[in-house]
Amino acid sequence: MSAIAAPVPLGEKRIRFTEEDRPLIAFGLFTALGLTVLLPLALMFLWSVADGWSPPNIVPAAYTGERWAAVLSNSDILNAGLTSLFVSVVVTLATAVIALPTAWAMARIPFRAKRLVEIFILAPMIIPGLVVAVGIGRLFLSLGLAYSISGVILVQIVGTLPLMIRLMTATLEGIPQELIHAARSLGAGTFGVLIHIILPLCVPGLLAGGLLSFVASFEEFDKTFIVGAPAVQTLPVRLYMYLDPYSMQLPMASVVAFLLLVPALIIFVIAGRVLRDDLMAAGMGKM
Amino acid sequence: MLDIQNITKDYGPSRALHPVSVSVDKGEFITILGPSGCGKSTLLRILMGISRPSSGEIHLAGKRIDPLPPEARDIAMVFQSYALFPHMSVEKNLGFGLRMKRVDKAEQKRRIAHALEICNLTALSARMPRQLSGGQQQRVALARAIVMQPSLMLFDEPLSNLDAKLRDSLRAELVDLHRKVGATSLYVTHDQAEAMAMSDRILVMNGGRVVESGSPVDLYRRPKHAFTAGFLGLTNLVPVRAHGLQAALPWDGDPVLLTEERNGIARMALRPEAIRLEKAHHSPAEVTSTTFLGSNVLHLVKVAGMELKVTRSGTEPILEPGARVAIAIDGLQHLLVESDSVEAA
Amino acid sequence: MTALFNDRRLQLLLLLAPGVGYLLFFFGTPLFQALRESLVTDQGDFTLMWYQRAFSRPSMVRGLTTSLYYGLAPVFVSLALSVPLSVLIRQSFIGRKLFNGLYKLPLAVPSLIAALAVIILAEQGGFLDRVLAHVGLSLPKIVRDDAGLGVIFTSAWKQVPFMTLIITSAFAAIPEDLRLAARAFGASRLQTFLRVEVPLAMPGISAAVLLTFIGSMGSYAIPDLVGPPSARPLSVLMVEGFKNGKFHEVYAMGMILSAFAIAVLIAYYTLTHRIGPQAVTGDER
Amino acid sequence: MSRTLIALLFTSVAAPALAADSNLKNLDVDLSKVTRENFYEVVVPAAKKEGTVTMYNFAGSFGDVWKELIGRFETKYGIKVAYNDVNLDQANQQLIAVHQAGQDAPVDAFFAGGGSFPLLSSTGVLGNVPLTKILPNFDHYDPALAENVFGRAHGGAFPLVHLNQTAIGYDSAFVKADEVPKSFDDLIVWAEKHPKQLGITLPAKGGSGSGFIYSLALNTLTGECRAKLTDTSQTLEQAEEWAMSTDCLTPVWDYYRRLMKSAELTNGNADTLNLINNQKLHMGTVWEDQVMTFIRGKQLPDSFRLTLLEKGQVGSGDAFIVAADAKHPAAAMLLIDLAMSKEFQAWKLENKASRSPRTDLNSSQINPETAQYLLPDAVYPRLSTSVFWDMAKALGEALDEKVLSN
Repeated sequence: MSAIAAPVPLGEKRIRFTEEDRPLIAFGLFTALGLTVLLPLALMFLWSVADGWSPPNIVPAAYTGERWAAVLSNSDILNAGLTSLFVSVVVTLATAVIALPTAWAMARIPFRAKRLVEIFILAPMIIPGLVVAVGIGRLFLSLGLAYSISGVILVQIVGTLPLMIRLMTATLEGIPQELIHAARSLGAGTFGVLIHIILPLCVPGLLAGGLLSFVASFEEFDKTFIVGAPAVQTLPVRLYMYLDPYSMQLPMASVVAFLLLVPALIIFVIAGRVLRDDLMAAGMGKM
Repeated sequence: MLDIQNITKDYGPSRALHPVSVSVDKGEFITILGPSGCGKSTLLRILMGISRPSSGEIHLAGKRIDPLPPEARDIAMVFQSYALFPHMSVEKNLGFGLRMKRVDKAEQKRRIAHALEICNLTALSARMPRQLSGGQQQRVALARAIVMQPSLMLFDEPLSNLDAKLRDSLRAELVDLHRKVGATSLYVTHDQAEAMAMSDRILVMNGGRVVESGSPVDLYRRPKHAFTAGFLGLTNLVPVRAHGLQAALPWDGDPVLLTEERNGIARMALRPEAIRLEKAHHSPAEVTSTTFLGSNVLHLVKVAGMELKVTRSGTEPILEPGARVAIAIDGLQHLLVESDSVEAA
Repeated sequence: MTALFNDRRLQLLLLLAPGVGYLLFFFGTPLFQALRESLVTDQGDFTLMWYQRAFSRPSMVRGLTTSLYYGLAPVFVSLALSVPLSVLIRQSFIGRKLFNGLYKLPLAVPSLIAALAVIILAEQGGFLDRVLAHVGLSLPKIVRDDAGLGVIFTSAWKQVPFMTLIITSAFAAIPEDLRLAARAFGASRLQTFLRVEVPLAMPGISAAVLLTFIGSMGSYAIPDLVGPPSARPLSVLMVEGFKNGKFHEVYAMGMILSAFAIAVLIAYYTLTHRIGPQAVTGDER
Repeated sequence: MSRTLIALLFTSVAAPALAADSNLKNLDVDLSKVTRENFYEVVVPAAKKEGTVTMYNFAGSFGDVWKELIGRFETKYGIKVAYNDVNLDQANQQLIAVHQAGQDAPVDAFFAGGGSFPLLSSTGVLGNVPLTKILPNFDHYDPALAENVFGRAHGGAFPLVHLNQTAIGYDSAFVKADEVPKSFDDLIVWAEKHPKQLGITLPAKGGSGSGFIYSLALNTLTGECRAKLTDTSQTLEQAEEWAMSTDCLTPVWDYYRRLMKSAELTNGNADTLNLINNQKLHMGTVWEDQVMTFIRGKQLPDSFRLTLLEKGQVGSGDAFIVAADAKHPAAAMLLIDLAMSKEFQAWKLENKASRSPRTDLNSSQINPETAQYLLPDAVYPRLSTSVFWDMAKALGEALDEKVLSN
């Protein structure tokens, strides 16, 4: 698997055909990126510090730090942030723990109904999460999980589990059987093989799956809103309250959006370092 | 037919290819031989049109082709990895280039059928590449090139992914096919045996330069450079002092007869099979190791501070290590040219 | 006990239990519940009324078509952007590495923020509109517009990096030699792309298409925030219905939405199998 | 002396009925014994024992109002308040679901939309407490609201603590004084003269829109049709059925069809205001109190003004209620009591221009700087009419089917 991680060897082809295009391509791509990604983020920041911003002003006429001060001194939003973090961490860990044995079975043990099981595991990626969220209400009520953090965690795992199982299955499939035989011949027991061989080799997959699960959970709105709100307030739920067409408040929404973005972007930067594109693509791209 | 004139290739400040000039006649089978990194792949890419030379010109069939993109060149290629299109059947693979060149449908059919037949693939025409063995895939890759009837066929180490036995039989097939098809061919390899067995002419490359070129026999028997000598089979590089048609060896013994008159200090590439050993109890030369190889035996002989490689027929008595031997040199030998102290007499 | 544990079937069941069991319980049960509830009246008698209503009420019928539209249109837009983008980022250019890191940014940006960004940037009287007003132009309505452009752009904004990532790696998995071979056999760059690279990258591309289609078809927040006030997709109608306690109707809509998704999946499988399993080798490693 | 006797007599007579009615399952206090006079004596200790109270607020623009109240409450009683912004419909459904499952409610004191009464009371999630009768601070409460809300009897359990009014808002920088519409007919004429500059909130997405459609229907319908429109004894389902099938509403649909050719349908109350702020619209359907919030937040220009159309637009209010399954009902009552205190209501009036149901407070106490953004005395309260929210909701849904989806 790692062999593909290396980019296609940079042949002279590129040099040959793109010599003159290069600055143009770079300029075009970075301009597009700036306009579509960085500009909106910058505008969002301006909104969060704007003290009124009406046409025809292209930049706000006056600025204020009041909203940031208000939000940062407001325990509700900070609590929502903590809830979000807590939920995401638990979801990520639980997803990994639940996914591993199943992924092992899917990767390593041949059995007859495998195709069927595989499709079933994929199903939550296919069925819109909203359907699950509205359907789970009665079950949760009877279990006493409705409108609780546990309920939100449980329903979010439905969304993160399929991807994690897929990623781990792909990773485990990539461990050569010889390695396990070799370890056994060198005296490692089942547990030793697990600890010394399998888990270390799973790390890239676990990291990829973990990061994706974390981001997915951290930004999850639809299901959390239906299952948990208003008792459980995560940052996306808070953000929705400020974006809600009933009572939209762009400045406050922008502040909360930034609070929501910061951890997501930190994760993203980490992900950029430890994640390999192919692994992400393998988990998400192959159906 | 193919005329490569002073092609160079620079990557930034480093030069991957020093001026290379080659000219290939129609129907000739020429091999570019060299170790990896010698520049042969660069040359190949330039010929294909994937890479553009930093200077120089290439003419093919009277037309300058170096500024043209690959698809506009009348060249077909056989890849080391076969590079068969996995989503096309054998027949479709063969037809790909013809479709691209908008060859008439009936003509396409005829040519494909012909190529399938001469490559012995007719029965496999509907198969997908992954349903074929390595040897079969290689034959498809070959047929795909043949079907184009190109002015020039390029081969990029096409046999190196096959096991030894298959390689030998395919090598023979290839030679046979070349005879049948008669296409001008440029074959790139690092395998000297392959080069010698197949080529009309071999171009030896090293360090981005063409070291020398010539027929397999000439290059083997009369290499002008130590590199050529060393790359084409086993050899002993022996320092000698030339004087007219004779050269004195660094150990006691009869001088060697030379092919042409030379004077001065030089090196000589002495093939292991050109050295004869006789048991001689008081000789200073001593056999230090003996390796039985079946058809012949390889001895290492220590003499005058050197270790000579010597092969003897497997039918001769085997000399045990420690045996004292006398050394004699067969036939006319020839001196390498690179030594600057050598001058023509 | 040990013997029991060594029984391979039991072992398999034990291993599968956490993942599959979890999904059976927390995914299967609610789905089944929703299906059952969509087929009964308030009194618990069997009825197809809710489905009938979904297919006969103008707003619902419009919801159906709008859902499909919001599923498909962003996919086409994203595809049209992602394929050229993944071709471009294979080239080398100044700052390629930086770009490679940055273009994935939207992957980490929640769709709520994407919606906020689109509102701020492109709504009526928003930033772009104001900038254009300075040069005497006006921005056409693209947020909460009747054609749902705002929804399409927002969904596409979220999808392009994801799609590009998958398509890029699908392309990267194609051996360089195949590209060269196509060129050597007379195919132009475009022909090589269309006849060799695209078919070989197809499994990756179609998986990306499928996932993004389902994602944007089922999304609630984006159409709710940047979609037009009327012509609401099923997802929005579902949440509205849910908030108003019309559960049977909501479940019926949910089932219809799921049926769509499953139909698309089946279509995908049939299609890829018709193209032939060999096509899948494109992303085999 | 005789008055207390009568009061005692009254309470003793009413007590059994109240006790039977009370559905506050977690309340330790015997409600039947609680009067305005002994309220603090009885309830404060119980509330302190509960120690905390959870409140929901459905109105996004009211956050800072409740912050103020919570500050005062926590200082005064030392009882912690857990505050949540919620989506009204969703919170209602949550209460119903939890109630049906027999569990405790996640909320104690709920600031809920005035239109929620029929739903909350019929599903049993509304705490059946005669708040207006026993909370001391309700002693100057508007008698018209004390027992009834929008034509329904609530027995004091559903007290509005804030009054609001749907209106037509416009940017006076663009709409000249003589152009300001005075009736629904004027409005459509203005819209046609200024295409795409009038914003009508989609009824399903905001009360200013459903208030508008109900006001329009009130203005258009006569006779039996009008009687049906205002018959508050109908359930939501009955209202929906009628709105879907009746011919009475044809003129309303016609009005909308004509209006939609020149007006913009907006995505919510806030969307309308936002587009006016962006100078894309110059007039729209709004809530008076939300306008105030937006002006304070500099999300609307200072030139923004309000008016009401002949023959009236609906006024409403929002209630502060105790959930039947509340875990901290005593503290919830205490919080609601404080919300109706004269000091807080006066603060709310002055700072948020939020009108009060207290009879001893009126708009003249609003400072003139603020008053210019409120409805002028010429139209308010003269043109404020009562609303039947379930019917308004039904009209909105029917509008979707009859006009918007075609």
